[in-house]
Amino acid sequence: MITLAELRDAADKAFPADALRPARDAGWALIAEMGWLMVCLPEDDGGLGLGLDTAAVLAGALGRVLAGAPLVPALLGLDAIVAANGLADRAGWIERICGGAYIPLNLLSGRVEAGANGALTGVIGGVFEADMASHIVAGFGGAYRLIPLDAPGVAVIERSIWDESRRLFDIALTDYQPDPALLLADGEAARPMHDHLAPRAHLALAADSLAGAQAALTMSVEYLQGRRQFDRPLAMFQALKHRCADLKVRIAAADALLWARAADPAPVPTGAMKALACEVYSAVTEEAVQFHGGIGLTQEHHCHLFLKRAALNAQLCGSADTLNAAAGRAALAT
Amino acid sequence: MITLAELRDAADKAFPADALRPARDAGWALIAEMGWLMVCLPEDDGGLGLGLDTAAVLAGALGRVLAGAPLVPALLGLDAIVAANGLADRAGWIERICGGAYIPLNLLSGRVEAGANGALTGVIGGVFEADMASHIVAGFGGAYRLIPLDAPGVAVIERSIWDESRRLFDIALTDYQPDPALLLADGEAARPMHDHLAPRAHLALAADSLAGAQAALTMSVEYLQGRRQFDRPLAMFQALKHRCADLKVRIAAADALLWARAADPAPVPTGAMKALACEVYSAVTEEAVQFHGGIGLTQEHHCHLFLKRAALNAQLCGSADTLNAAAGRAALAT
Amino acid sequence: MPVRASASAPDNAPVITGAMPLPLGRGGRHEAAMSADQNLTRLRSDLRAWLAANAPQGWRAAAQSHAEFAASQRAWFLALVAAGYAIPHWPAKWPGGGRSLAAQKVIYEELAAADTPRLLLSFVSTYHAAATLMECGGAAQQARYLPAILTGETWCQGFSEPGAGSDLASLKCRAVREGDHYIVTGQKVWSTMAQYADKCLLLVRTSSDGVKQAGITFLLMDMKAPGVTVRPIHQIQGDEEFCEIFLDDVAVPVADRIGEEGAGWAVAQATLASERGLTLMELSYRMRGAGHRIAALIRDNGLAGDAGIIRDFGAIMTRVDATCALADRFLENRMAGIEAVGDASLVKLSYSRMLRDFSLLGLRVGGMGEQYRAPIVFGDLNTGNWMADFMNSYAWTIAGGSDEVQRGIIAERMLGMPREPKGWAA
Amino acid sequence: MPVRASASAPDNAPVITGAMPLPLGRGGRHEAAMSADQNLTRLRSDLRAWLAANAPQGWRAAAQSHAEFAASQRAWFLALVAAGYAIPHWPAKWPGGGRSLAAQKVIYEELAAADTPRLLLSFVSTYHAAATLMECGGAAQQARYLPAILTGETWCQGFSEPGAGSDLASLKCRAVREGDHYIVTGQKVWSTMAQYADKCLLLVRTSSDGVKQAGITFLLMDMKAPGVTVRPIHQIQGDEEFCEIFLDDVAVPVADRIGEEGAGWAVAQATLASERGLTLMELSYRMRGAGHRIAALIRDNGLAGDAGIIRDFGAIMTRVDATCALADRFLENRMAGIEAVGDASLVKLSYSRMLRDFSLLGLRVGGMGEQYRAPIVFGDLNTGNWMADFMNSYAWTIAGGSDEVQRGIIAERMLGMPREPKGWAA
Repeated sequence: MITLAELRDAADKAFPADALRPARDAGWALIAEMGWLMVCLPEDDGGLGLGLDTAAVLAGALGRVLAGAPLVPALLGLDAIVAANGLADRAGWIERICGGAYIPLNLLSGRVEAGANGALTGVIGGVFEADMASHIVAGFGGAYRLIPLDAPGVAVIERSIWDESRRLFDIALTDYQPDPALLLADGEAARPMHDHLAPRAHLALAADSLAGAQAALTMSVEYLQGRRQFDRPLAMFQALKHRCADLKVRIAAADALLWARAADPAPVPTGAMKALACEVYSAVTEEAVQFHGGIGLTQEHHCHLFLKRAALNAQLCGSADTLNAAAGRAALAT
Repeated sequence: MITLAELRDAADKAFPADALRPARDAGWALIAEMGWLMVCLPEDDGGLGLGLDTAAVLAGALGRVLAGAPLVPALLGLDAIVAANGLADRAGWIERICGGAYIPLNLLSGRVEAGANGALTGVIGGVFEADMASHIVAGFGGAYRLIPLDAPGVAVIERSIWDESRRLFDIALTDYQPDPALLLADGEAARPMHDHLAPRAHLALAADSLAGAQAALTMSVEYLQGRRQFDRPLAMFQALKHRCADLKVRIAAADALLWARAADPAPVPTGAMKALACEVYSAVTEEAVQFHGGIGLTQEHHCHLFLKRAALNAQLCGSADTLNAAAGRAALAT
Repeated sequence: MPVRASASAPDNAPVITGAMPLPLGRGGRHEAAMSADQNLTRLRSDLRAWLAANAPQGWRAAAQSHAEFAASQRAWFLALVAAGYAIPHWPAKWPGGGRSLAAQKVIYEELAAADTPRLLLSFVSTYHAAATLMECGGAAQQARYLPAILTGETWCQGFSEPGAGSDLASLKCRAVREGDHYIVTGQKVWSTMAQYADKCLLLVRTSSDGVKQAGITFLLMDMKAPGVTVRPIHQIQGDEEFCEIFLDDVAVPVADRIGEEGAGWAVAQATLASERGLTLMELSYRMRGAGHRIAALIRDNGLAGDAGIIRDFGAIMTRVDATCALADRFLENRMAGIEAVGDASLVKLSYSRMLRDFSLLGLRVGGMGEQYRAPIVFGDLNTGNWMADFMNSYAWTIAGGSDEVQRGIIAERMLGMPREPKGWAA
Repeated sequence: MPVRASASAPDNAPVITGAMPLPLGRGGRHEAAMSADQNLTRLRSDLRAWLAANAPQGWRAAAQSHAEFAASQRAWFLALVAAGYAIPHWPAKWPGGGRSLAAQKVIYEELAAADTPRLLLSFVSTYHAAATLMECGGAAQQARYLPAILTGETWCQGFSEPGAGSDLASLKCRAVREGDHYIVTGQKVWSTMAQYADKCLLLVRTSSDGVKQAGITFLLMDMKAPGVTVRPIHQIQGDEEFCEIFLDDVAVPVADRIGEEGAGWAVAQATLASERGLTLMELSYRMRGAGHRIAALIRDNGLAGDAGIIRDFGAIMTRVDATCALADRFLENRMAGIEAVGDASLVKLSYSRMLRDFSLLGLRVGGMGEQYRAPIVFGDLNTGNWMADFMNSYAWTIAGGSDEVQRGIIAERMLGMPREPKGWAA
């Protein structure tokens, strides 16, 4: 087996901090080769059965370098299939995924209606890198199902997004006849499936966000150290130092919460934790562009890529407004 | 007549900036002597008929020095009487007030119920310096009425408040039989009365707040100039300079809005303007205590008095949450 | 000074003494002022009528390609020139010139209220180039260049350099005199709309002796001259409002020098002082005018019943009102000649933070919808493409004296706090 | 390093290589760790049982006069001494001592969870005085002073001075040796609970030569000695947690000097390092425990349906959770010996800002109700008297190294940004 620290070292070597935006397909191949999809897979299913903190370590390693390789959606898709005990050929699906087949979960909601004949029409949003997927795990309308992307009535449509580090797709269904054998959960089983996936999604997105935030802060401090104005390094200006320090505090607190939840996600909902992580990511990147001055305004510098990824992360699997309200209601009820 | 600039000069001389917390009764006598209650009174009623900006100038002069003399409640009480055209002996009331009789408006809502015989029981909050009042103008339950404080069933109860610069009272009614002759407005007339008084109240409170905010910032900058640490004046630390500058910007913008509304309050509701002014006052005083360090924590320094007045102002005539929501609904409707 | 009550004051009225120096309470306005007011009212109604017939429609949709944007900017500028509204700040001998600052304010208020395109492409020409030529240029230079502005000759500014940032005077672009030409080599950056410019206001270093300001010379450069290369800067939201200018042995005639050699820094101050506060007023008004975009998004996204969103919307729009009021007050103080040191920084900083927060509210209300990349509107700030608007707001928090520079000015020159020490031993 | 799949991995599973150095994934715990865990579990259950029977009730209502507050603090401390929970950080030879940091953490967690009074009055005694005596004191000093702490002898700290602020080493309080006494004259300030103290840890200046740290000497002073005057500082919320101490020719025996003359600065560092991060963890937990006060206020004031309030409450409680997690992590890193420079500042700053924001939310939700002055609870931080709590939060943003000082430490020592220049030419 492997410790968390070893995994972190391995991830750092596979996706070194100074090589931003590693090529998606090579990154995905590396992920598959390293066996990262199997890290959290239960031992009974052929995996290592490690905790959610390992998934967070890997998500962070990819977030830090703005990777396009879609490990997070893939792990969530796998989680859904693992949790679908009644799925026909469940072991086969797991085997194929661990072998590198990409079957992501959608990270935005769908607007799909069922026709009289049970055929589905509508749009499922938030599918990352769908061009490399054979199927998706689609959660919408109180059910989770596998959908083959080459089935009749299924169209894969790329959506242009501001985030330049990833590619996002809609899956459009037109009178798509769902295969009952590919149903993962519906009715009463859909809620436990959601509650199983939600903390995993929130932890992974928070890890992506906080690793990105730390990278953006490090990049900013380095820039301020190197850039001189009025005959001194910008990093010598106390107002900038204090703003960097405040950002560091916010990252540290959100990061501590992330790892506390990753070690033990059970006691409370994780949504507001993810919202906090994304709020910190946005705050850090907003300041990072300002710290970089003119060059931060241009596409010649990488700074804006963090800003854009932060903005998208904030919308995935629940916005801050939604998630904080849920946390507030929960806190009020206790 | 008198210009705004002259009035400001006169107010500055009457309540000089370096004499904080002038004695209430002497201040009130000075206000009456200077004729400040007549400044906004219509010429037909024997006043100068000047605009609301003059009332704001006077309110600011008192706010700046944390005065206890209750000009603002008095002006609002007078405004209500002036607008009550049907009031018996209206001219007599105006005459007595301009002669120094203190008849304040309540600046917090009342919880009063009417019995079967029309007698009133309950509490009217937010009456400043009621110990020097003969009557109050009480707005509650869809009506405005004059209430003599020595009438049967009327009790004047001082409430201990954090703000040490003013004294606040409840008026408790117990089977109080209101005098129909002292009714200023009810039914359909109460709404116009409210809409007449609200901008006047909001402008005056905003003026009190922003003058206090500027005074607290000035006091802070002077402290930072004089206090040395690590072999230099605190005012030389850039982080503190930038925070002072940000506060100055916030004061300047809120102040510009105040005077724009004071010159022409008609076009939009003024509540959110008051909320902004109080938000700025609170922000400045919160920082002011921090800038003062240890001494700011003690009652030996005046800094905290601004903090406390700011906190109370924020609750008078509508909280920020209430007033901003109203502004948002109004902006949404346009 | 106590105020005097009217004669009808009762006997028990307060003791009243003192003088009554002015006839009326509200500012003591004179006949002349009344007449000026009437002129402004007429200007406003004339302009409104003209705009009703002539304001461009659908320009935002058109301004989604650079070529169409530039074309529409040129056409709108020439229309305003013809109607006499393009150069109200020029002297009276020019068509539509000679207007008071109050009249200029009316014009920009109405242009904003009618939601016309901002005059972005011609801005450097009618303000910076014109002021430089009028205040510091020779007669021949004025005759050559000023009329051409009104027929569409476009200027850009070559002041900033990479590595200099807010420390403008440390510029390095080098000019060497050879006969009746200067040979210029170096690089400029953050030059607004330089890709469309015909001419350039250029600061160069002709000497490295003495303080860094002393060796700077001011040239008028032809952007079509050999050795000039313009490269638009790809901004993070996809616009290309700014350019880099590369200068490789560009020959500029000595006749196109403004002022003496080495006196360019003073000329540049005149250039930069030419805009007198109208821009931030206009932009603040335009922001307020764009409030309906957030309102519509709140309704469209089903958030009209969300107490938190509604409250934040109300607070933001109130702060926008305050930003407008501050810009108004600034202009009024300028008109009254009572502007204080640092006032301009208050307005700039207030606006730039507001622009950021305004776009952030749009981004929040828009939710995921704002993360899909939509076409941007070139040269506009409150377009309703909130992610683009948010990123574009950095142009105001960084350029033209960053927020940090403005804070320093306010703290030091307005609040009287000590200046940043010059001789730091690190 | 790729990870190895289990033997049941299918043939088309990814290529797997590499070592497997540790037996188990989640940290490779040993038998000893398992045993320590069991001890902690037993400590926790024992303490819970004891607290269920012995935790003081109604102490907040009692702690509204100073005398009752001091009496209840003394009684509670002595009860904890007797039960063996008061000095877990002392060596094992003391009753209840010799506990690991993990065990100390358990104790403070449970004391917080049971909502017992904070150990404010005895804090300087059991941490600062004890550490100073144990690490730097002589045998006679230890014998005289350490046992007395457990019977209730109370210490205060005489470090800070007016005018020094965060620049502690610039202290001026002067001690002159006369025979076998030091004669001390000067003033101390911000001395917590000095009005109840029997003894004082005193920093004095015995020399003005050399760097300012070099002339400092550390004395143990009797607060009942002639010439000692204590004046409580009236805090803005009405508490008197801090005092001024005036020293007028106070004679302190040379036998009560800790360390050599002039070596006091190093002793003071040992004093200040004695608290190892438990306080901020305990306080963070107590803040989280007080969340129900805001929840109750939301319900009582009819705001449970207000989307904005509910959302802000959720966000604040999440940040409180994060503050707790950061304090936890800090302690865990200390236990693991991997604390980094600046970590303590992160925890302090995170907590102090959170305390401010937490009380501000209470103030907002409470509305006008919070503006009426209500009795304060001495020595408590999240009392539900939100205006008092808000003002009390400044004790954390200003004292113990202000927020500004912490930011400097984080920027310089953690982020590696340049230090504030020493030789400023203004």
